[in-house]
Amino acid sequence: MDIFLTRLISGMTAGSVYAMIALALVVVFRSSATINFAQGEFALFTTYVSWWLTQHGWNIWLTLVPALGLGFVMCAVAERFLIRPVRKRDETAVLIVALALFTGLNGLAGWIWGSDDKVYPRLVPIGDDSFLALGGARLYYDSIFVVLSLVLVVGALSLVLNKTGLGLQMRAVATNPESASLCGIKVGRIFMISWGLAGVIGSLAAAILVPVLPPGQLGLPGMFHMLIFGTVAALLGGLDSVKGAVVGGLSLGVGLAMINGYGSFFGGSISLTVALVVIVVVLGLKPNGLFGSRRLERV
Amino acid sequence: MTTVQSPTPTPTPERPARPAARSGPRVVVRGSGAHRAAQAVVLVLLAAVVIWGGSLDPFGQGQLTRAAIFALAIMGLNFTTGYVGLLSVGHSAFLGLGAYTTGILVVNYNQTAISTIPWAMLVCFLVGLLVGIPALRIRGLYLAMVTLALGVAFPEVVARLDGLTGGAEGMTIRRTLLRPPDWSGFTLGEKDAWLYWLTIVLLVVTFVVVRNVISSRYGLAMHAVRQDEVAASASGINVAAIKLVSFGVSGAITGLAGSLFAMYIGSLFAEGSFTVLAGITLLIGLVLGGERTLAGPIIGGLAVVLIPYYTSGIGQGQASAVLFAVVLIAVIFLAPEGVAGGVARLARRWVVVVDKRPESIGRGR
Amino acid sequence: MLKVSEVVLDFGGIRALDTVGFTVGDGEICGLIGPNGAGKTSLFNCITRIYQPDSGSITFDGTDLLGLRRHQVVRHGIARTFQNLALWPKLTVLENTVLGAHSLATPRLVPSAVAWPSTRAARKRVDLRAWELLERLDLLDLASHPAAGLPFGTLKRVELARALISEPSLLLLDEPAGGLTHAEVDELAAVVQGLQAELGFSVLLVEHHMGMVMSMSDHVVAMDFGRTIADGTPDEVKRDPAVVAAYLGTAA
Amino acid sequence: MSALLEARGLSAGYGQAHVLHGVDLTIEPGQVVVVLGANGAGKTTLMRSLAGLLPYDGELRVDGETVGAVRPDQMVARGVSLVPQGRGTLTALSVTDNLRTGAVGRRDASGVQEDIDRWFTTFPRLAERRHQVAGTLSGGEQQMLAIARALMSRPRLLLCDEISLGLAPVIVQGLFETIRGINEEMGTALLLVEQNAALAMGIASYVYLLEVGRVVQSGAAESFAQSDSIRRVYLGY
Repeated sequence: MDIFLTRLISGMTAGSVYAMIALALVVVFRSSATINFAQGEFALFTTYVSWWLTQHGWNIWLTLVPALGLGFVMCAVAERFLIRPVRKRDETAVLIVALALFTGLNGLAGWIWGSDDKVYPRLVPIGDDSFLALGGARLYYDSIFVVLSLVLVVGALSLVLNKTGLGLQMRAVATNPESASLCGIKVGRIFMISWGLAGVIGSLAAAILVPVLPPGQLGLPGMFHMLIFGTVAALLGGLDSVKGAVVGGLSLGVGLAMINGYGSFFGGSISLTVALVVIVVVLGLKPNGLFGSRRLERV
Repeated sequence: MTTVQSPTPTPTPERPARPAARSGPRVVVRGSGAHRAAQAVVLVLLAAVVIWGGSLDPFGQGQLTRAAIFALAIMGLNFTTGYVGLLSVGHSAFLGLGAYTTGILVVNYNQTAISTIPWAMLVCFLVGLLVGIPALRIRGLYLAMVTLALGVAFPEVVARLDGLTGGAEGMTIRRTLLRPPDWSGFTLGEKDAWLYWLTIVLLVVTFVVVRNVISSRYGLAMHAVRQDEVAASASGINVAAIKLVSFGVSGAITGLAGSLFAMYIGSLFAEGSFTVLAGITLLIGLVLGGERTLAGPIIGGLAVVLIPYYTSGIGQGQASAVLFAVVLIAVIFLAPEGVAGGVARLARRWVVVVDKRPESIGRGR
Repeated sequence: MLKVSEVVLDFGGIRALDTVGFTVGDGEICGLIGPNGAGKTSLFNCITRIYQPDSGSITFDGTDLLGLRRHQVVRHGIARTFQNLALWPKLTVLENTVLGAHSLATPRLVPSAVAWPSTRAARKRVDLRAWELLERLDLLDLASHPAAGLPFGTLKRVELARALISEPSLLLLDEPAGGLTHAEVDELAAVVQGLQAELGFSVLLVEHHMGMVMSMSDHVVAMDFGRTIADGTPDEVKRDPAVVAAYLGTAA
Repeated sequence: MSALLEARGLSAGYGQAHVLHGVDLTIEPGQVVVVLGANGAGKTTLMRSLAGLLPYDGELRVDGETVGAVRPDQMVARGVSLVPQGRGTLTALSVTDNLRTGAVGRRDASGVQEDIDRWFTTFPRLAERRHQVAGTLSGGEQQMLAIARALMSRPRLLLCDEISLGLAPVIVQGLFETIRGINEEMGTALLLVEQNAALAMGIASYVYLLEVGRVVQSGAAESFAQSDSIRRVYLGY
């Protein structure tokens, strides 16, 4: 029972992070029907900036302000000047630009800050006794913090989407960009803002996940696997659903924790493969994910 | 005599019963003397390059071999991603599968290297068919994700099957096992030259095969599936079959490249050579060279091997990744059809090739 | 003989087809008329297996069409054109036409890869037939032109060529006169009638151009709101009060 | 005083084909104009170009001022709103949210609420379904919603592309009475593309006849009603 709880907690923690990355992908997909493969590398870059500022004596919390701001600006600019001009052409072009951003940003971070791993400070410092005992299992404060952050991000995002004029426009664009433009919505601006928001969410997720998830340090290759987990979560839930991203992320985190814990046959090294096989099966049965909206084929 | 309308992109009047305008591009009929002559010139030039490559120093020749292997791998990718439009990010898995098939057969089962090639292709063809199944229901970026899964899963599976593959430790094929066959006339010391010529021959054969398919009605059907599936099926094209088979053939060609790659590199590390980053490299090579062109994969193979090599000296090595990204984005913006496509577009300003009209047609006019 | 009976098709709560039924006899030209949204194209899409009806049956020469897959329909002798064009824009007019023969002489991968002589011979045969049809439809000068960028009416003729090369026994034409001038409509009607007399296929013709429908058709079926509202000779249908109301609205 | 909207030599096309070949068209403030033509004549292409959805060649003037390449939101800002063919409601949004979306360009919150109430009064069926997601409405209700939504931006010109499409005659009758009322009360000019020619001519004062992407005839509605043109297009004899 204790072991189960421990695994559940670690699964929820990881799952919350996956869900956050999935949310970033969902926000982008809802507006521009694209998967931003460079989302992880944008976040990696801003987290390096945040780390670099801590090296100059900034408080870690304070560094988040410029880091998240940079996340917004970088993603919005990339959308406007790199993605939008090729969107009309075809999906391959968009994918290639995203992959170029992926390699470019990763290389840029390595070029500026070197390829050795960095020790990134924890947002919530923890000591030997920073946990709640839950019937033998330990619920560390930083796990609570991670889950709370997810709740906060989902809450804020739902509020924006459902209660503000901007959110109304974002929902309209997600439903049908052409009809939205006929209503007078500046669709291009909504695209930019959506990408920017995704950049903020992604940057926040990265800052939270680096100390919590293995290897616990900031390194160049770190975000790629996170992106894949996030994408799996988003696909599982349906790429255009906020609820789907959360459910997908949490079930992926918990599921993997259980497989790694109990499924000795699979072993730890193959968990990603298992997750991806699940995805292929889900997509085969429900091509639009569990919560994604159905699209009718017309001639 | 034949009069033909030049295919300029401008709106064409309903019935332009006029000969090709003199000021426009020169019109060449497919299969005519001029067309044949132009093809011959290109062939002679290519042959010259290949022979020059044969006389290079070992390092330069090794780079060319590597480029040719990647050209083959990209040619495989082009077959399904280019012509049929099934986006694959995970072709690294086929490269790896081909390489490991050759490695395992040579090391564990004592086969000669060259005899493993058909097996590598067969295994990759079958896996390709299997991977093609999701492509029947899923398309575009979703399909890219499924193939990404394949690319990510491959190194993990290899590490898992350590009894067969050496796992994370990798697998080394001893140099003596890669001895050129006796009939080839090459000695063990000339192994690299042998591999160069073997690769070139297989590249040429594959090129011809792909060209035959693409210029046939089967190739037209592949184009048709990519551009409009509904129209394709209404014309009797079995869309599912074309997608599956193209994925299989694509896998087989890339598997062939993988088999050669195993002979070239001699030691296999799934976490090194066959991660999804290699799959991304193949895709980038394809787009850079030019999707749906015959020359594109060759240009792409040269680019993904030579550009990183020549730029690695700049900055601290990481800068080459940045430079590569910049080049890639520049190509996407400036030459959307890749280098080969861009050159072809430029060439169409001067020369256009049109189909030959049968003798019996248009007599009454 | 095409037999459509009791076909029902629902689209997310909206009933596109509501117990439609009629027959098209061998060698007959049947006009199908009705306002936009009446369900004519939906019916075409059911026959060519793009849509799956919720109930009813469609048979052709005794074959149950609803048991076929999309690409098999043309193998049973049914070829179609599309209202809003479904050509391959980057392929040339000739290539678009050649592809229509896929069901007659299905190319195989391995013989194509080695350029087997029989493959080349089949290509030559199909090419020749395509050129003949292009000549017949006055498209010769555009053979090497990509479909993209040609006028709407021209592309409709390319679709017709693509459908005809499959040697259909039933031709489904979805607004073939769309985008044509009146002179061109008459010309097209003459070409279709000429080919039909020569090759003996039947035609199911959806068209808003009443002159064309009424002059060409052996019998006319009128639809409105997914139902058959009239079925008879052109003259009968033309005078049917329900048809007049559907076309001109209640104000007329 | 300059025309509300004026097109000179408008050419456009999309997808696989060139459709419009140099159309001239003028709409005065408050005028009701109908464009007739057979299928494939280019009516929808014309509407989409005027609404800023399609790039075009030629000149487009609003209030005498030449507009260059425009986006739909810019045309809405200039007072030109399109009810697209096939409704184009925002199917995942509620009826009320659809109406609010139609008013995104406006800053007067109270005026927006007034207008929402007003259209709910005009279309009581929409009021009953105000919290329902638009995708669950019937065809006629969606068409009402599309019209009401387009009117939420308080356009001076409403472009209606086949609003009778697929609707029962009694509903179509009602819709036409409503838009005629809107034209009379609010002075909103209307440009109608309509296959139901008789109905459209009943409320129009000027008619353009489009054939293969060109205007082949135009004139006052009364003179048109007697001409053979309508007969030729719709009955073919």
